[in-house]
Amino acid sequence: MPKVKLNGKEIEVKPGTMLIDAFKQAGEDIAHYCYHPGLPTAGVCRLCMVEIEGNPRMQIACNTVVTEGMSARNNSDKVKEAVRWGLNFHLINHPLDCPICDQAGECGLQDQYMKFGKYTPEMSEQKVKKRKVVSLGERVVLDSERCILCSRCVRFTSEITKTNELGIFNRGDHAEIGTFEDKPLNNNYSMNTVDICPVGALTSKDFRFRQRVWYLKDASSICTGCSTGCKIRVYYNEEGLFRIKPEHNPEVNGYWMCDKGRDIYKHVNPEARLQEARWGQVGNWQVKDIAEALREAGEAIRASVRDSHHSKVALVLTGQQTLEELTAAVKFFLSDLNSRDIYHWINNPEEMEKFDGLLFRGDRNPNTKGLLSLLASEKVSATWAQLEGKLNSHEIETLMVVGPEDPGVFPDLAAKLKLFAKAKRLVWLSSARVAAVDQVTTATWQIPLKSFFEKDGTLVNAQGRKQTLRKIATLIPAAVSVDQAVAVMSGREKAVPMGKFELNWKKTNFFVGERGSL
Amino acid sequence: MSIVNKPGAISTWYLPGILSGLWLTLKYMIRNLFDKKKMPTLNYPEEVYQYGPRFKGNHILTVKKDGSIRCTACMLCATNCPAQCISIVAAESADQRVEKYPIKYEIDILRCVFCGYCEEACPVDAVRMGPEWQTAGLNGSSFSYDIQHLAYRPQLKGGILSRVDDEERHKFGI
Amino acid sequence: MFELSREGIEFVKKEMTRYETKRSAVIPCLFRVQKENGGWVSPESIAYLAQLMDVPERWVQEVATFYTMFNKQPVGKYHVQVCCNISCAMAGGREMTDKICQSLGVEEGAVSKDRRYTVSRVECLGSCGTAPMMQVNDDYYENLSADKAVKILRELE
Amino acid sequence: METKLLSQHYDKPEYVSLKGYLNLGGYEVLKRALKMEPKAIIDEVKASGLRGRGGAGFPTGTKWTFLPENGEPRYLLCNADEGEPGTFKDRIMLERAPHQLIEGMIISAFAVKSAKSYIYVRGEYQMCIRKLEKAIREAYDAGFLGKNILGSGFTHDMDVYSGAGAYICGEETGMISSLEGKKGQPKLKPPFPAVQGYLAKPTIVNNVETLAAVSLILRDGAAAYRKFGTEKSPGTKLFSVSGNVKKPGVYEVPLGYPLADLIQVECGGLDPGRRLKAVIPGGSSAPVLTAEEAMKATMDYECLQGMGTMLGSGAVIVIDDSNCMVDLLKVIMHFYHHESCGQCTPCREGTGWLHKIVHSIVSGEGRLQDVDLIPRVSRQMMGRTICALSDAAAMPAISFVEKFRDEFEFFVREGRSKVKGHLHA
Repeated sequence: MPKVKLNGKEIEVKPGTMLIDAFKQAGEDIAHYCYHPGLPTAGVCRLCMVEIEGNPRMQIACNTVVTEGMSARNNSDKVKEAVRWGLNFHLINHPLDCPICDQAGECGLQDQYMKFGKYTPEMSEQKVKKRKVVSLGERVVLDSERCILCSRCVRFTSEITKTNELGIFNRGDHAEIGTFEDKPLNNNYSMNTVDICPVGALTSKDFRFRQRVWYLKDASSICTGCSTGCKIRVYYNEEGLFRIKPEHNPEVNGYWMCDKGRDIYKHVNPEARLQEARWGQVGNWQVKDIAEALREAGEAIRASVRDSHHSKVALVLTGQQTLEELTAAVKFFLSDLNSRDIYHWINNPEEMEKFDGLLFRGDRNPNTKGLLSLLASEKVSATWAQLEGKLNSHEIETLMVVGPEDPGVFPDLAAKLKLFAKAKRLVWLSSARVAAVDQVTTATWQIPLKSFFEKDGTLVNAQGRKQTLRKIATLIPAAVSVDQAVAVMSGREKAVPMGKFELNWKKTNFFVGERGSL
Repeated sequence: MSIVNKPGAISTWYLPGILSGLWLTLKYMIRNLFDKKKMPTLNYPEEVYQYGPRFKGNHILTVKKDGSIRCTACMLCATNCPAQCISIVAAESADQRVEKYPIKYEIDILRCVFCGYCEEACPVDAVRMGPEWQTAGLNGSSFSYDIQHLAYRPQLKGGILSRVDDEERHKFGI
Repeated sequence: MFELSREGIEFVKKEMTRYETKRSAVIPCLFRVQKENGGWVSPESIAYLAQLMDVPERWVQEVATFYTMFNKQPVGKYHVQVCCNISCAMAGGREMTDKICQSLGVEEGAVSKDRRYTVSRVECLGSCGTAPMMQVNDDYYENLSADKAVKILRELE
Repeated sequence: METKLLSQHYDKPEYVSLKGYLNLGGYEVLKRALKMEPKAIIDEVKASGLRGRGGAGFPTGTKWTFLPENGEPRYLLCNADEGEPGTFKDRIMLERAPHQLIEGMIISAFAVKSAKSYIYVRGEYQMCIRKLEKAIREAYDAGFLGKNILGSGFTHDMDVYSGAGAYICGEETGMISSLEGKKGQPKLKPPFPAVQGYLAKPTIVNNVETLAAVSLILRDGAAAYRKFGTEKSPGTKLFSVSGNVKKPGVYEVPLGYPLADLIQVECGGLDPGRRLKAVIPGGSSAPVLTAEEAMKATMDYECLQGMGTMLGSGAVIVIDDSNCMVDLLKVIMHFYHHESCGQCTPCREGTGWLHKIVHSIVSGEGRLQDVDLIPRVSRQMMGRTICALSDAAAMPAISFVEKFRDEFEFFVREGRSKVKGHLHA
């Protein structure tokens, strides 16, 4: 472990650490744009200048490996001057776009100017004009005038996705990023280029102009878009959820996440949600108090068991809920009802094992591994064919289905609902509002569930890693988690703790300057 | 050094205070009765006081030369507003040179404290505080000013031109 | 739609194995494409070459836009490049360019009406001892004067 | 006095062909060299004190010893991407004596144990490329290249690669990028090319003149080579003289030769009636010398460095009093603005900024503070970037403004050049 002295602070770092990382580790501010720990070094922004003892020339910290006894500083006047001028050079051709730029508030140029810049601009000549509002496919918008040519996005597409869409064309101060002939940047990881863009050159079409970033609060969570389980950061305010960005987790996703995962906030927002408990069937739905609905549903299930000497109930589970919820549901059937009719609904069997080699998996349930191991440990071996047989022969009286959080990844949803409708009564628990459920012809209770945003729990990803989900806020007051629901259904509890709409942070300035590094 | 004059014994009696107050009222009543010209109050609404030209009253959204709204929906005014009375919804403009513009810009004038911070925060001279101050209305909704009212109300005679012009800015290479 | 000639395709195939990496062949192949495309590289020709070489278009486009010898705009039959760098500027290279443009009736950088000439100012061509000079397509003409240059250009077939 | 070592036979047209070259004693050194130990060749080059002739003046023998010891494939690249304004010596060498370079390269490749070499020629030199390709074919046919050269067991292949018009490809890592088929953007150092160069393999990059001089050193021995030049700058060097002299051209003189003599004797002095105003001694990126300084200068690395400028590629640009320095700086700044590869911010933005400032002065819109701004911006560009192009743009800008400040201030104040009758005023 080499010991280094940075700005007089002595710290110990891992061998092979880059000096810039050592500075960050020491808690010292160091300006930079082009350096990104997840990408190969480019060394082109020339901002992370440091003075290394024994070297008369200033060096860039992002291309210097620490050595034992190295002593470096970046708080000398010489370095400060270099950084100030480095920023000056970055800004002379940068447009004064901040009022309409989505990046404003979390912009590298703004943050670092406030930290290291603060000079009087002296450029009085015309700026170089470049192209603005160039659409690059479905998700990304390019403004090459704002670009500072740090080449992060180019390195991302050439080294991480290896799709090579983006390049820097022309040379000198006319250099521009772009794709060949504005071809769309439609790979499944394109939005990472927006994340790593330190300025507003690449912006997200989905998020564009919807909120100013300082109005957004953020919290850490786990992506439920597929079984990889990337660590994410959710951005929200009183108007709902607005975007999702990846957070660094070296064990799972590194610095990245896929574009599909970024859409999961859409089915958390109230407009996509089942807002209250309902009872009825097609054409005749009644809104019910959640506790009452649960009590009724529970009685119906228990009645089906009581009335018959062999089980007339069945439970259908998906890999979309947390381990705790699934366990509660399974325990309810095994111990309370003494039924082993528990089935795993596999939404896309032919794609379950697919993997794109980077992050995205064909199994689009966050907790399939957890569900499988739970069923295996409880020695539940019922197959889907058995359920189909029982339903077709109308053997099942009450069917309880813990449905999907994201109906979009269940292509067989309508077909499966037709099958479920063969039961006499259906208890449908789901966080999503599914139009097909409203068409069900059998007596149905619709119980609103909580989304991943609103509950604590454990998810087991495809690697078998247990990851903890933390509750961030409540959006739907009536929604319950499966374990809360089961507690009432089994008769152990009389009521559920009613949630309160908690997404009531005022849209004030959360001063994102402190939100994090670039 | 400040000198504190402790109240004397006489001022602890309330009667002299009441009498001197009543005397003042009586004095002005008599004066106003006989010399109406010197009366400082106005008979509003028959008479209206003329404020100075720099008076900061009701908001105006300025317009560009082509009559479209100058505001770029940067939300700096809304962010800066201590009363949180401005709400803006931005949208993407079909004109690429404009890029972003507000489809909703509302000021809840009942919450407004007329501090002028919005005007100060605006980077493009899009919101100004004008000379009007009569904000009477019949119901709650008439105190919520929308774009139509803020930019194009009849008093503004077609809109106030913003000092910041995009064409000029492009010419100077900003 | 641009396509290389049969010899051109063969040339590309050969260049792709000539160097240690396929990518090295991008520059020589682009020269070939430029030659066959009438002196400039069009976006279609770049797309075509990228497909032929089985490399990302971005590689070819980056190279084509980075180097000045690849013309991104159509040029005349004779691409006249007059050096206007320091030694040539001192010897009157810039005045010579103006004179040439004037005499040939062509705007700098544009193609003349008869599609014969494109005149452009370029940086040092390594002929400083014999300034002023110009390059017409691949050939150097040195020790010029404005009149001499115009005469040479007029006499080109 | 001109000392023709390298350029001894440049005036003989037959020297271009293999036959003529052999008749004049060509490839004799190669035959001898192949019998030597590679280490001995490196030692000889080291002993000669040969310094890189491309611009940086780094000792060649030392550069060769940077190669790692293991037997990885390694490359020898010849830098014939001569782009520095004012320089045209390499072109003369390639046109008049391609075999001289090829021989030097085979010997150098043998010394550094490289099996493959490339000559990277700038794309505009089409004639040189044709001549080189022909010469290489001849060398292959005569058995000087290919497998088992002259029975020595040494195998070497050589190829020519044409650049496509980018000054930056004259920088060694820029050239390597270009040779890899990418944009010619310089690479981050470390790792240095001798460790990870072309295709991340150890690579040696040398200038045309340097490689040609290697065979010369082996022919006469290091001691004989050291007889020319100065202690620290031994040998002779080709100087490309251009500008306002009677006989511009390439002259080979020993290092340490007085600049005044080079101008007055070799080049026949200035045009009658003209006075010397300034001299750029090492290509457009070298800081300018005033007439007084130029008269005192000798052409070697140390003296010029002592005067705050550099020998560079040996391109002497003579400027007489008919030229306006503001105008010339604009020409130079336009060049660097045009040639910056756009990778590092200080260079990309700085070169453009400098050009714009000088341009606005020349077009009569300058402000007096701009005159100070030029050196201030320039100083912040120096030593801040991956390669030296930023310095190359900054150095002349600083020296022009500092040494000819009156002309700049006059231009700003009066809106015209101080030089009477100057056309671009």
